[in-house]
Amino acid sequence: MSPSSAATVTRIATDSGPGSAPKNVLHLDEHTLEIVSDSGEGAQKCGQIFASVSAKMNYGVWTVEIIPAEIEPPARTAAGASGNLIRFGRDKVTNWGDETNLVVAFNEQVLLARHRLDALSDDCIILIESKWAEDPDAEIRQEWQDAMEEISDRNYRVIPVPMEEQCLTRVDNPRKGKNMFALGLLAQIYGYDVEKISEQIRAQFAKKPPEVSKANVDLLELGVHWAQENLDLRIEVPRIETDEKRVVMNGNQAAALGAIASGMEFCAMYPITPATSVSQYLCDVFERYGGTMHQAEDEIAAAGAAIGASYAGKVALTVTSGPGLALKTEFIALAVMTEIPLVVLDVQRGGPSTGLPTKVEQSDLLAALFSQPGDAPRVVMAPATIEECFHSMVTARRIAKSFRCVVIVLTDANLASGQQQFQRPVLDERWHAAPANHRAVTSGERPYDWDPDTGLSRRIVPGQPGGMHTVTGLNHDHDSNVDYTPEINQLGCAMRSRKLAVLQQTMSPPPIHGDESGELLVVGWGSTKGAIEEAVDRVRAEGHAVSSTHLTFLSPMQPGLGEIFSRFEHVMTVELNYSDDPAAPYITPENRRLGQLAFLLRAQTLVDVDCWTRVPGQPLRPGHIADALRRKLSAASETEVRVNE
Amino acid sequence: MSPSSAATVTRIATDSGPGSAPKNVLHLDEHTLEIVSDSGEGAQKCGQIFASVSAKMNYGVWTVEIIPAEIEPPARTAAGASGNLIRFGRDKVTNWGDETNLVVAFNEQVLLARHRLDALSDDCIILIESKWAEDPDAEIRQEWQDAMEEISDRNYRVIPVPMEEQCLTRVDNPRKGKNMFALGLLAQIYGYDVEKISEQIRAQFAKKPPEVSKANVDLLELGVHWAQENLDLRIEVPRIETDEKRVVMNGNQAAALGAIASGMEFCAMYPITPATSVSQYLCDVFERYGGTMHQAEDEIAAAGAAIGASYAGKVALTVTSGPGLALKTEFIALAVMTEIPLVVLDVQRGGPSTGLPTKVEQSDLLAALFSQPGDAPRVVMAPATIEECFHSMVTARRIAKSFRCVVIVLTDANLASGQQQFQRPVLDERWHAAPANHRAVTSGERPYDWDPDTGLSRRIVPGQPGGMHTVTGLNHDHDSNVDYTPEINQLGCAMRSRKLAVLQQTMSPPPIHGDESGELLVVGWGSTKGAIEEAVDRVRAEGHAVSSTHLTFLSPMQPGLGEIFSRFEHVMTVELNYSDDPAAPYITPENRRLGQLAFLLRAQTLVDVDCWTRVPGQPLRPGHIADALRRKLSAASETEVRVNE
Amino acid sequence: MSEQLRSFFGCGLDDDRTFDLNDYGDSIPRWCVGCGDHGVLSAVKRMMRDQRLLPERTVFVSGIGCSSRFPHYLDTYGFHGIHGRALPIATGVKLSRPDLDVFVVTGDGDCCSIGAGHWLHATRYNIDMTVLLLDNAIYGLTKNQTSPTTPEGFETNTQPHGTYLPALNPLSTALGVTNASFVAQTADWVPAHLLATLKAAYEHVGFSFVRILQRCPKFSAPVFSEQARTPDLHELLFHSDGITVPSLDKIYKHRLEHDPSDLDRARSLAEDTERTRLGIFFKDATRPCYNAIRHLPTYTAAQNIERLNRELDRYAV
Amino acid sequence: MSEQLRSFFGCGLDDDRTFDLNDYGDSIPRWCVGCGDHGVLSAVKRMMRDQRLLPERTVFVSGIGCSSRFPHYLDTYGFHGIHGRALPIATGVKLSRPDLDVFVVTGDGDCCSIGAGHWLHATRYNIDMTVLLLDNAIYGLTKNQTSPTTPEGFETNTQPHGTYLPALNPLSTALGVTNASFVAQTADWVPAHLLATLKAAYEHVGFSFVRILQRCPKFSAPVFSEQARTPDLHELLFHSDGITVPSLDKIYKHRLEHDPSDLDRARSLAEDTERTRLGIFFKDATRPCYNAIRHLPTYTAAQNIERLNRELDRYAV
Ligand SMILES: Cc1ncc(C[n+]2csc(CCOP(=O)(O)OP(=O)(O)O)c2C)c(N)n1
Ligand SMILES: Cc1ncc(C[n+]2csc(CCOP(=O)(O)OP(=O)(O)O)c2C)c(N)n1
Ligand code: SF4
Ligand code: SF4
Ligand SMILES: [Mg+2]
Ligand SMILES: [Mg+2]
Repeated sequence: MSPSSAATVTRIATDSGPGSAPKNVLHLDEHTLEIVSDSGEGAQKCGQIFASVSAKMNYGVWTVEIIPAEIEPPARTAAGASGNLIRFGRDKVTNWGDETNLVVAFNEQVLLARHRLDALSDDCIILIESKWAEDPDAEIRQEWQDAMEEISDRNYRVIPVPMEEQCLTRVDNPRKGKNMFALGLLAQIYGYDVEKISEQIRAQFAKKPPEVSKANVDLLELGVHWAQENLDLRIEVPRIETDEKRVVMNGNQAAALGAIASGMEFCAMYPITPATSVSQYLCDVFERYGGTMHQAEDEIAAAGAAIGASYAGKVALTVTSGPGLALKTEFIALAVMTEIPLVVLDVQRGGPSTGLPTKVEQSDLLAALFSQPGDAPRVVMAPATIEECFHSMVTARRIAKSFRCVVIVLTDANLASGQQQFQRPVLDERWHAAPANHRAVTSGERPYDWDPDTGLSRRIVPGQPGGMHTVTGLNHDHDSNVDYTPEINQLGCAMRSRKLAVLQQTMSPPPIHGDESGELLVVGWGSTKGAIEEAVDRVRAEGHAVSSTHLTFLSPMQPGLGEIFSRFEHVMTVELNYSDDPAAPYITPENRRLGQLAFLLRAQTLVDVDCWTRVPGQPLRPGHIADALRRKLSAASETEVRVNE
Repeated sequence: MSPSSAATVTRIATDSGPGSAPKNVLHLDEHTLEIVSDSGEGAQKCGQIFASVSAKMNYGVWTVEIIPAEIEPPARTAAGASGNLIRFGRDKVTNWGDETNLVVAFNEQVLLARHRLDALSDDCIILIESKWAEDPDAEIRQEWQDAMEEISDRNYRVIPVPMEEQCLTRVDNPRKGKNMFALGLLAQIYGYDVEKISEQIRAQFAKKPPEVSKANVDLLELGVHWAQENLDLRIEVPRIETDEKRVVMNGNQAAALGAIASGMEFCAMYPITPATSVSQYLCDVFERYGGTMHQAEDEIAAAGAAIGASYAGKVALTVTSGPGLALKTEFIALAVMTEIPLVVLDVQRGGPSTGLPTKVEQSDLLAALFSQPGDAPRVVMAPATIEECFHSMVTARRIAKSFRCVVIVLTDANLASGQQQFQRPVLDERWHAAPANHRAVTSGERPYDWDPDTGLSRRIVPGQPGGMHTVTGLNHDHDSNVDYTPEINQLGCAMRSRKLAVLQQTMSPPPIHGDESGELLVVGWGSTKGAIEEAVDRVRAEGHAVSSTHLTFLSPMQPGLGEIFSRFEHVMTVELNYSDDPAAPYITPENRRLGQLAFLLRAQTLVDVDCWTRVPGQPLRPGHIADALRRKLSAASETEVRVNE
Repeated sequence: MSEQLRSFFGCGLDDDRTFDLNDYGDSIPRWCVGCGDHGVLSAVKRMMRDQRLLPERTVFVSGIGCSSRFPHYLDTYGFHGIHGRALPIATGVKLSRPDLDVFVVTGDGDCCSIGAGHWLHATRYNIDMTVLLLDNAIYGLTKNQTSPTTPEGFETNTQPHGTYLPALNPLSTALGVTNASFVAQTADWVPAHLLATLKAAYEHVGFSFVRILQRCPKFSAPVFSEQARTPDLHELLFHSDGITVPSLDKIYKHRLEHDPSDLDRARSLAEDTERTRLGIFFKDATRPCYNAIRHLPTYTAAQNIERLNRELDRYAV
Repeated sequence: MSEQLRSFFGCGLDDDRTFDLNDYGDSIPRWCVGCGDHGVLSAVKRMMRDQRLLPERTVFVSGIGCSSRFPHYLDTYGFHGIHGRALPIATGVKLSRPDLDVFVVTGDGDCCSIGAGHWLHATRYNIDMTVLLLDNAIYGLTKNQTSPTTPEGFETNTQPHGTYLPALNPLSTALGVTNASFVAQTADWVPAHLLATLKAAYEHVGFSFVRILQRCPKFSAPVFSEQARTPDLHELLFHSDGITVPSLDKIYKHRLEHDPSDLDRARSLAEDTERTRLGIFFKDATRPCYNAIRHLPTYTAAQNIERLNRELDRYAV
């Protein structure tokens, strides 16, 4: 062990000497903490409870799940790190920030995982299970030493905590209780109300026998007590009281609840990460609202069943992720062609192919727009926050129904599992479908009574006397009769396309974050909004004329983009998908692969939209984005200088 | 019946009076004729033979199949028109032209089908089975009358021919022989060598007993004889002798032969129109070259089997059309991710969904480029002629193999069934793969030994000692080990993308048809090339500075497009896919749906590329394209005038 | 549709309309002359008339193929879907609208090749619908390619030197699937038997799978031509709980009593294809129906909003 | 691989290398502690060693799932494909490279749900390969959703009030498919039987389908836990032409002689699931193998070009 790391460990030991009472309290506007453990040790539950309580205390909150890629990775390995990151603060928190300020780690290997990802601030406080340092197994002791050595170049403050030893005073199997003990440590450090946390624990375990809650609360209190006795560490984050009614949940819960609120009554799916939790949630509760969840034999059948249900009068939903979306390609075209309303929720993950199944990416945009052979216009929208996950389902259903079209909603693994609080939605009966009314079809009404201007028409559904007809994926006329003539084919294509133009005309230009004009405009879509805006704010604070805008609709595109772009000297997208590094070998401006939105925007506006994109399998950091913006600004000014010379 | 149409019919009757010998011979540089019948009456065979013989006589030839949408549509209906259009001439013929100059129709209903499609020139010569005019069934007689009435506003020259009556002098079932009789009429009209035609008939029926050929040649001669006796009609089209070795075939045959010539050894497919004939041809002959054709249980399995074969050391092919391409979406991403070479031939048809299954469209371009969720770079190319259908398979295999990538080749229903002659390919052993060499893998060689600059690497295939590894659709490192770290994911994406940039750097800008600069540049891709160039030539002849260029590679795009476009005042694409009419309600420049290539080119070049596109389910006509160019030119000059004011 | 549901949805049984054949459609089908599909269409209309099916409450779902054009020739509701996927669509229809009578018309390629996975699962779900497999042992619409049921050695455009494998037996395949509840076979050329089978299939509550041997004079004429001419090549399965068509007894001499509740025997009868057996191979009305299991009450928007507000309370800050 | 092919490709039999278990891979699998997959991996390695399989001539193809991680833990060639599609990939491998020994490892979701259509057809093609269905009656990798083989009533994340339908029986389903040639069942907790079954499956020329009951302590522990502890709940099928594992006779008291050529009995034994039967249900080496039918000579490029030039003559102008 190198002297410096020995020093670190020594310093800590002093810190956590028994009986020392907190000497000083840190006052901060926000803090980012993580709990990481081996998979199965409960760090995620600990983090979720901490986040929920933080939200209920009116802190701004954003959480990110730390998920291992395997089901049960080997214990004590970097690959196995599992847990939760919580950024909370006085103000609204919209993203996971730049780095973590405090970690509770159940072993040194999972800590290393985080360290190696550069996830921790240089002065990060680390509370770590101390037992490994003196493990009977020499190999483990060595691993501990090596880990301390490896992290010794940073100024982390490492505080060993005898978690297991403490837990053993209350329970037989300490692996099961550590997470609550850790929660107790955090409660004490951040000065949370223990009773509030106990309540949350009881709510979480409501379905289990009361002993379970009791045992967990015991361990929580043990943690609080131990921290009071041993930790010279208090962090206080101020909070603002508010009367606003709020809820806190993750994006998959929000989307599921949004689907129910929207009045959808049928959802078919096939399990796939990271979309599963939406469907699992609906599997649990949808029936209570008269809704049917159908787990189909595959994604094709799920799309088919959803289309069948919509055909029969519903507006059905199908939920999936990349590989599943790929399988639905053919059926989506059928829905477009037959003008059967359908909502497709795609929770994006890392691609291509199986890719990074548990990790975040925003790279299904072009597939969502263009994957169907033939011309198949459809609506594509992307919520940017947890709140929007809820409301976009309501909007999606409404558009699908009124426009008899397919609406694809793109969320991602970051929104899916991140928790945030937002204004409690005020539910509205008008979101629901009118109850089925099988009125007779009057003579002259036709299944595709396209309004020649708008392409809109009213559906006729089975059960309506006099409305009998056969829908078909073949080209068809107003009566749904198969038709191969050039005029009718041209007409059908035009009508299906026209609906999008009509929808586009009802939209407003996207709002601008920052000034309405300036040097650089950053454009984003989806879950990156919070990080982009935070980065923009930082760079603005440095005096740069940077603004950003965020697109909710990707098809049709919101109006006014060209006009907005013209007010900025430079436009670039920031996206969580792949683009070629312009400086890489063989890459020229002509052959450079661009971020997916950048590509779309260039075609749409003919503006030379640049992009900065990455595919790290984790959310973008505001700090990294800010760096990219600074580089873009200085490159731009260099070019200008050169031009001026 | 109106007087005028009565007049028409009378005039004809005079024309075809028995015994009258040809009084005058028309000399023309080219002529377009059609044979149309009910489905099953053999007009297609007649047309094919006529086209083959024309090609062998060194005429330039282009054919288009007239295909009914049903298997066996009712007799005597417009929907059932089945046959062949042949445009032939002294010079090279590259498209079906504007209109048909001569029709042989087996009944008046199939003639009406063509008339209603506006397919016939105003002075079209029509040879029509005369028996319907006096059919015992009054309804049929009425239909005949109505038809004559309907066409009477044109100056067609209608010549009733007692086809069935004549055939009955030789055979019992005249429905079976009419087509050869009709061929005889054509032979006489165009002055073809009857022996040459007889030879072709014998070749066609080589697998049948000799009586069949004999009976058919008999009827041919009967037709010739009848025409000599009765028709005052001779058309002579001059031809140029050449020593160039040529072949004549349709695009599906060319692609199949190209696949064999390229050295591909495995093809998996599932039947689908209009791709079936490629696979059927391979089913017939591929085994003779040691090649395996596997008809899989569906398109997914076909893609999977092809990928399996490629993984095992081949470069495999899968053949399909739109709906089948949709089903292969997920597997194509796997091939991209694992860098397994794969050639996908998509014979495009009308979409979306089942669309117009037998008809032509060019609307799978964006799907070919973007259908995979995640970033999945692949090569997309589009042959523009029958000859290119052959050679692009050779190119596709070579690229797929050298770049370890997916190559999608887009042809369409027009190329698939159209016949044209071209220079006989000189086959080359180097196109073939080197025979499998299961050399041992030397230590240090890795399954993804990406050259950091080019992304290229050499495959290791099963059978090679020491090379054992597991390929996976998950993100992976150089050793094909699953890897979830940000760096490796970024690297993998970059390497797969880089290969396209490298390929792009080996390409040349597309050649320009016409001057290198001017007022308007027309850009096209795929089977529309001939029609576009003919249109450009016509408009150029009127004194306009119009040129065209045609893209063979759509991904990566050929270099130099921006530079080329900058030399023209206006750029527009002409495509056989859907775009909104800019003058339609609700359509604005901002929300207008564009032709698929136009959309790509805008993003690529930031030039305001306009488009003129249609989805008639049939090839574009040079005349219609020329009109569109003229409109574009005059709109452009109007705008300029306004600007100048 | 079960009587239970009929009365629940207040339609059908208490609707005293009667219909004649033309009420179910009178357009001229676009199948070839002599195509077996024509006969199936007539029989289906006859069955609907006899059972007094309401055209507006009846949905025919199909895939792609000659056979899948079926819905276009009926004046009921129809869904002409995509190749191989009729069953998933029908699943969605029936699950969300139990008041509708759902029929599926599919081909041997549509059902047994590209649709095989859905076929297996639909059999297992045992949703109350009637499935007509029009098996002409060939791909008709795409013009003469080998299908899974094409006899070994038969020459087609994709296996021009003779079909490679023995034909798949759709009956034994279906009978192998857990929760199969009704498997029958009939032929387009025995109209009385066809009609009786359709009735039995419709009346069975559950997934009624009927393989109909269907002539395609265009491409697979030799497969069934001798068969169709020769009653002696058939064997009619009869049983009090199966179907009996006394009118056929004179012509069809080979008859075999078979209790459709006997699965083992059903399988062995299906396996042995020396004789073409027509009748109900297996029937079990006690097998669980997925649509019945999943049947849900409906709530008003107001009720749902009240419940959802309670759910939101759980997330309240 | 048949001996015929081995000698044709000049590999295998005349290669006198022997291997030990580690030659087939020594990395530590990432399955949960107690997962049945570990045992299957050991048995597979043992079988390979005993049969002296050449690592470079052996390919393991899989789909997606916990079980489908299998190839990663072997030092043979491997193809970790996409969900449900291992069989089509393996089909392409074996058709184009008959010299390779092909194994497929798949899960109950992978094979019986999303892959059901391919499963049916692969069974019918009867291509020479060995298929291991690791059936844990649950979706493992995606964490606890109902699979087709999940027992009725078992609570999962997608059917939290109990799985709706009776479990699909993969044995009777496979046995229903025409041209099935080898269907067996074994369990991860009877290693000797597992090994014997793997050997028999590998030796069978054709599509050898082995359902391996596999414990998933993480999500479906109750499904097999009592079973695995209780030899008396099993019945071993034995036969001179099947497998016999004398070492098990002491512990596994229930034994039944079953001739694997008897398809009818195989089906009825498979159907009755009161006892868990381990052994070969059906085996028929005379069924046509698609890969054998499709086996082709290879030609040199020069030969092909000459032939192709002759073909081009047909199109010459
Ligand atoms: C995804 C897809 N693949 C292939 C096709 C082409 N196709 C249409 S019908 C058909 C098979 C028809 O055979 P079958 O199902 O037996 O019906 P039949 O025409 O014989 O009644 C095929 C392959 C298609 N339309 N869509
Ligand atoms: C197309 C697609 N759909 C869904 C998934 C998600 N998925 C991965 S594995 C799996 C099921 C795993 O269950 P099983 O096949 O039984 O294997 P096990 O994990 O139990 O061994 C699913 C649904 C996927 N990867 N791809
Ligand atoms: S091709 Fe065959 S199945 Fe199709 S309509 Fe004609 S006869 Fe019937
Ligand atoms: S989840 Fe189940 S199947 Fe997967 S590794 Fe764990 S125990 Fe095995
Ligand atoms: Mg068929
Ligand atoms: Mg499983």
